[in-house]
Amino acid sequence: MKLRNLLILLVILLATYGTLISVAELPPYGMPDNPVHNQVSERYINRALDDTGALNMVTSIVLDYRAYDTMFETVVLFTATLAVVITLKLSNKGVSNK
Amino acid sequence: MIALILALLSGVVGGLVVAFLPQTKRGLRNFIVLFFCTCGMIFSWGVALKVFAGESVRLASEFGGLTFSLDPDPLGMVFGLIASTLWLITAIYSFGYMDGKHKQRTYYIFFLISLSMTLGIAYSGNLVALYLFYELLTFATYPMVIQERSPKALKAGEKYILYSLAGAGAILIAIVITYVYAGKLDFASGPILAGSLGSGLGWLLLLFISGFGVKAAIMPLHRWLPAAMVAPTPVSALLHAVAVVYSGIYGILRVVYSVFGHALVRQLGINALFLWVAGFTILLGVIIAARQDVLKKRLAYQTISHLSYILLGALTLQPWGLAGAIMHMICYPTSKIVLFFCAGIISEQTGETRISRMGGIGWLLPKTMIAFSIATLGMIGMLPLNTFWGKYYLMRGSVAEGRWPLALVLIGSGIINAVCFIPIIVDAFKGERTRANIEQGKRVVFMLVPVFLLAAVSLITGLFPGIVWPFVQAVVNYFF
Amino acid sequence: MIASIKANLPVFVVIVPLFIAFILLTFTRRMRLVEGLVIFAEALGLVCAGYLAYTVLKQNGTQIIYQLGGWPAPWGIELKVGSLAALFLLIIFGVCFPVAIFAKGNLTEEVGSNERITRFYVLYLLLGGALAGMAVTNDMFNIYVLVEVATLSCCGLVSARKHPRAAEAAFTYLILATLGSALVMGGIGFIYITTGHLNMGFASQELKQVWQDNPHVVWMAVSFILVGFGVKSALFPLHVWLPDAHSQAPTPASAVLSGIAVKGYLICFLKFMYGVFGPELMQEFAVNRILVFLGLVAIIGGSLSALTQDELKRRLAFSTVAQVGYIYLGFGLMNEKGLAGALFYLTSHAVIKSTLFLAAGAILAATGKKKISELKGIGRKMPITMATFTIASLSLIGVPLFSGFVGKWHLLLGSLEAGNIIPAVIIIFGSVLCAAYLFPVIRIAYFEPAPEEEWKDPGLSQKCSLILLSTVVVILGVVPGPILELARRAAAELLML
Amino acid sequence: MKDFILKRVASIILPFVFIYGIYVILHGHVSAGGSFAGGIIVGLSFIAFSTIYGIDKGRAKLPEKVLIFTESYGTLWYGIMGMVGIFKGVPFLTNKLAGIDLGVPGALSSAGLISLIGLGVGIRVASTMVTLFFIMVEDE
Amino acid sequence: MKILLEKLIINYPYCIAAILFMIGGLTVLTRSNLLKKLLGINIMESSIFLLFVAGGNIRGGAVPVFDKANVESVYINPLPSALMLTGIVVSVSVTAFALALIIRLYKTYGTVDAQRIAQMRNEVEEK
Repeated sequence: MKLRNLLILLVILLATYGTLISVAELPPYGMPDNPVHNQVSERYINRALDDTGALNMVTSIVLDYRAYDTMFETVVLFTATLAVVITLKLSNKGVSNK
Repeated sequence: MIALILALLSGVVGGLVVAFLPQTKRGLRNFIVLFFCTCGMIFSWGVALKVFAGESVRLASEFGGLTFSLDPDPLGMVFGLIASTLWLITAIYSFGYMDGKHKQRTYYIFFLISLSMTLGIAYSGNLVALYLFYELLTFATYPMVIQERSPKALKAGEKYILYSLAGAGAILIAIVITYVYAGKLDFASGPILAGSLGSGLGWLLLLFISGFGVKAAIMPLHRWLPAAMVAPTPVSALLHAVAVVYSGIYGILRVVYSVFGHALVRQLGINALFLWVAGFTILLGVIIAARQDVLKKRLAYQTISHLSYILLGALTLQPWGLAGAIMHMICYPTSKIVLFFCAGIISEQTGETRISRMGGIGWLLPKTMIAFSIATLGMIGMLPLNTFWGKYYLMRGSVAEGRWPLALVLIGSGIINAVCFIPIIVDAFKGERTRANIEQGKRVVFMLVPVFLLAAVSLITGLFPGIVWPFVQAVVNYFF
Repeated sequence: MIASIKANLPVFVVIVPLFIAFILLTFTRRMRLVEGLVIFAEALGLVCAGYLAYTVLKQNGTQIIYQLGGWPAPWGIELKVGSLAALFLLIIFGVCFPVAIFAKGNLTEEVGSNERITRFYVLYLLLGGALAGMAVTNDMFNIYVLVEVATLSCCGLVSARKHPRAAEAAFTYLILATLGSALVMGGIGFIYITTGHLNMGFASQELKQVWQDNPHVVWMAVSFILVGFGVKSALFPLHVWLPDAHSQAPTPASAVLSGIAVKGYLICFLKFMYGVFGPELMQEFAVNRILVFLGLVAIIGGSLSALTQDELKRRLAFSTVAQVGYIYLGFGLMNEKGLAGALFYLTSHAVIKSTLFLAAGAILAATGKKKISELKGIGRKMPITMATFTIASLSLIGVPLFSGFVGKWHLLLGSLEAGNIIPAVIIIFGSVLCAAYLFPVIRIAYFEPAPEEEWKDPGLSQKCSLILLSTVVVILGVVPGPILELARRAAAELLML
Repeated sequence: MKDFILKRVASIILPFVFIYGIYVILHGHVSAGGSFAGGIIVGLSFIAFSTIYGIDKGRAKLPEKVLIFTESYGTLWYGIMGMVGIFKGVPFLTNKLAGIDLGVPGALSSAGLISLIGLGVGIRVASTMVTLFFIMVEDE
Repeated sequence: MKILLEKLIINYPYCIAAILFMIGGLTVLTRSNLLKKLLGINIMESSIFLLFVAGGNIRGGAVPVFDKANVESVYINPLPSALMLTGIVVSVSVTAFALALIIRLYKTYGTVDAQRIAQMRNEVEEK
């Protein structure tokens, strides 16, 4: 067990080193001219109001531009509820017994 | 065309009919088995006449994006005729041998199905079909290997399956390489790889031959064959002396003459290597055979040795050598199966499997031992028997190839064969004839009829080899 | 009406199972209605998928683009139905439909009360919908969300069995799968921060220009995604969760998990590798060689560890690990034949493995025997079940005229066209090992004396689904035409030929 | 539970918490926050209620039937909102292009479907939280 | 090396995210306590959230809520925030499910230690 943990630690350290190297290569943090701030976010920022009529751009993205994602997000919640119920409600008494 | 399909189907249909027959109806079942084996033989003769008359009987269809074609040529016909004929004879023998044994129905089902598979191998017109039937033959013969259901038999079965599948895998790789190389897989239009030259071709040939060599029991790959001798005698006689091992030999002949073509193989110049492997197998096989005490084991090793005769003939790449190979292919079973059948009769009647305890057995089973001695002469290659001719052409081929040592190897192996089997006969007839003859009963008759039939065949064809010659000539003319 | 349905087919094929899943919970009292609805949903999905595949095959080359919310590609989420998507949709519903038939009226022992069974069905439908979404989507973050839906529903399906071991297996599965999806999300993050796009096409275009500036980031993204999806799709050294999860789940669940859930992650991985990074970058970073190597290791390791198992379901689960190796190998071959072979192999394995698991589950339910050595003579007592099992295993071994052979043939062709003999040898060795671990089952089932217990074939619907699946296996082997054609075109699309 | 102060304070505060949650849900599109945050606040008000007054009272307030109903149909609501676009002949989940009047930016009844979807999602999240809480707390 | 360090200091949020991620991974892989495994998963996911949100940030940027008071203000990129909203919900549901599984395992075995559970299960299967 101990040996296994040591091996995992070694691997994780190597991974950390690699990740740090690659993280250092990312475009500098918080600069306005990063590739992230391209025409995509431009449009989200400038035209969200006309496109969706929502002042809150995040809401306009969550519920309009990328509403499909959000639908699956609610599906994830639904799935989680089902999974929790099916995991914990082992007895045969029906749900709607109240 | 029709005859081809019928010949292929007769085995499978028979198997299905037997499968749906109740266990108890023994006589009816035997009759059905006999009937379908006869059908197989008759139809394959029908196909043979067409093919030797020179018309092509082709049947191709597309499965899974690959073309499977049946297109028998003289070589395949010879193999098909040998197989179907011997199948009938073995069927008669097994009526006697299997009588009173358990699990007869399973035995007969797969006996018939594997007839179809063997004929499929013989008639296959391209490598894919050959591979398909080769694979299926493995699965169809497996249940007969484990007929006993004893742990030993099961182990042998596992060995058999894994060896064969590994060999088939090597063949599959080789087929794919050939396909990538040449873009076609049909035998009909001359050798597939003819004219193409490449450094890898030698390795490709090696791959092919080692793949088929598993079933042909070339020396390093032969281990499954002695193990598979736990099967009942007819199975060992038919499958492990003739049909299954011949499918390997047949594959090698196909590869050498239809995939590469003798010109290309000679150009690659590696046939010498295989020649020496074959010679080595011939000698070593028979030497190991001489050291076996269990009769069937001895016969098995002798089989290994004799199969390499055929390889040797084929790999000399000489017309005479090929003629010898085909001749031996036709003649050798007539003696070998007799030996196996005699061994079966001995073990059935006296329960004796070890040679060292067979002293004086000749007085118990005189007819059997007479047939046994005839077959022994055949194995040695004495003149009045047909195997002499095969050996003669083989020697001629190897001398023509300029490899006279191989001729010496053949003679030597004949001598060791004599050392192997003459003592058995001598022991069998020594001592005083006190004990009574125990060759009575219907079973023994059923078992003796095929034995003498085959012995007679080997004598007649030995005296008049002209009977067999046309087939040989057809094959040789087809390839040269 | 019809026109609008046709126009919206790419999204309908995703949301039809979801909608039915949403309303299913309110019919808990009426079990027959629930089962009918589930089967109806899968059948409808199958029809939609079939029509999509037909359209894709008819208009060869062009792909159906569907812009959700009417927003064009870089801003909104876009669905793309090409040959790959059509093929995978066919696989999903072609497996889900028979499995749903199998599950009909067969879950009471393993799952429990009607309410639990209804929830099981809901999770089942959600899994189907999520996989269909993976097949059609063309957006990286959307793939992440769908992967999460699939993961949660898979774990829910596993833990639906009442046995405590199922909960344990589900927990391990959940933790490792979430670790995997966190890695995938990190990879997406790296790609997004360097390119600023979430749409695959745009991201790959952007990546082609910027990858020289920060190669380490791209390399890290590749490795994150490889490890992440490797964990989820049970790539050999990372497969530790799979045997428990797949052998502990209820029978239909394990069939679906082993059959298509793993394949879904494989398809997502394929999309990331070929759709985002693209063949050039893969060769640049030698990803293809790594994939081939990992595939070889997985084939050998999975088969060898399958040999050591005496529990039927565990042996099948380990064989899944080995077969996943074949698919990774095909992904790494980087030529059309190899990739098409891998995709066809994926298809055939989806059908074969679900057949095997269903048959194993039926045997387990009938006999209560887990071990292979205890199944003596089952072939005579349960002829239909064992016949389908035999067909499926022969196909998995790769006997000609069965579907496995076609896939192996193309994999061999691909690996030899790539000029590499070692994969070919390993493929053959793997199929010999496959025979070594599946053949004893058949031998014991048919050639050993049966005990006196009264074992029976399962009910009618179970028989029907088993026969349906095994016929599909044989048909795929004899006339693979359209499926093979789809696979070829998908390979061509991925390689941008 | 006989904690007098807690009950009184809760009885004063929780209604406002509830109302605040509704407010956050409804104003998701005009100010920071949104349906998820609001939904969780609403759910928390119920969770706090049933921790203070006991599970059974909480159950009495929200019987499982209601929860399952909101679970299923709250999720379905999203889909139905998406189908609006399809019925208008434009893709799934379309808002503006479906010709829905977006209203005055900043007004409560603006942004077309967004507010409706947000409402559904909020209710759904709240019910999910409550369900999870109930399931985990009550033991078999 | 020096350049690397400078870059790391410039990109400190990413750097923190990476380290957090690895800490989480170590926790998941090495701890045998189920709850600690779950905590590790949460740490990993929040590190990813940090990575995304930091990627979308602009120094001195304004919150992406449109206000008419100052139109010229530079808004930060709203997309990562929106994505992380989804991500957070996902991680919440995963956590809930994992907790449910832990509760069930605890009810069955009376412990939340993976190794002890494995031992007890094996003992059960011996019988």
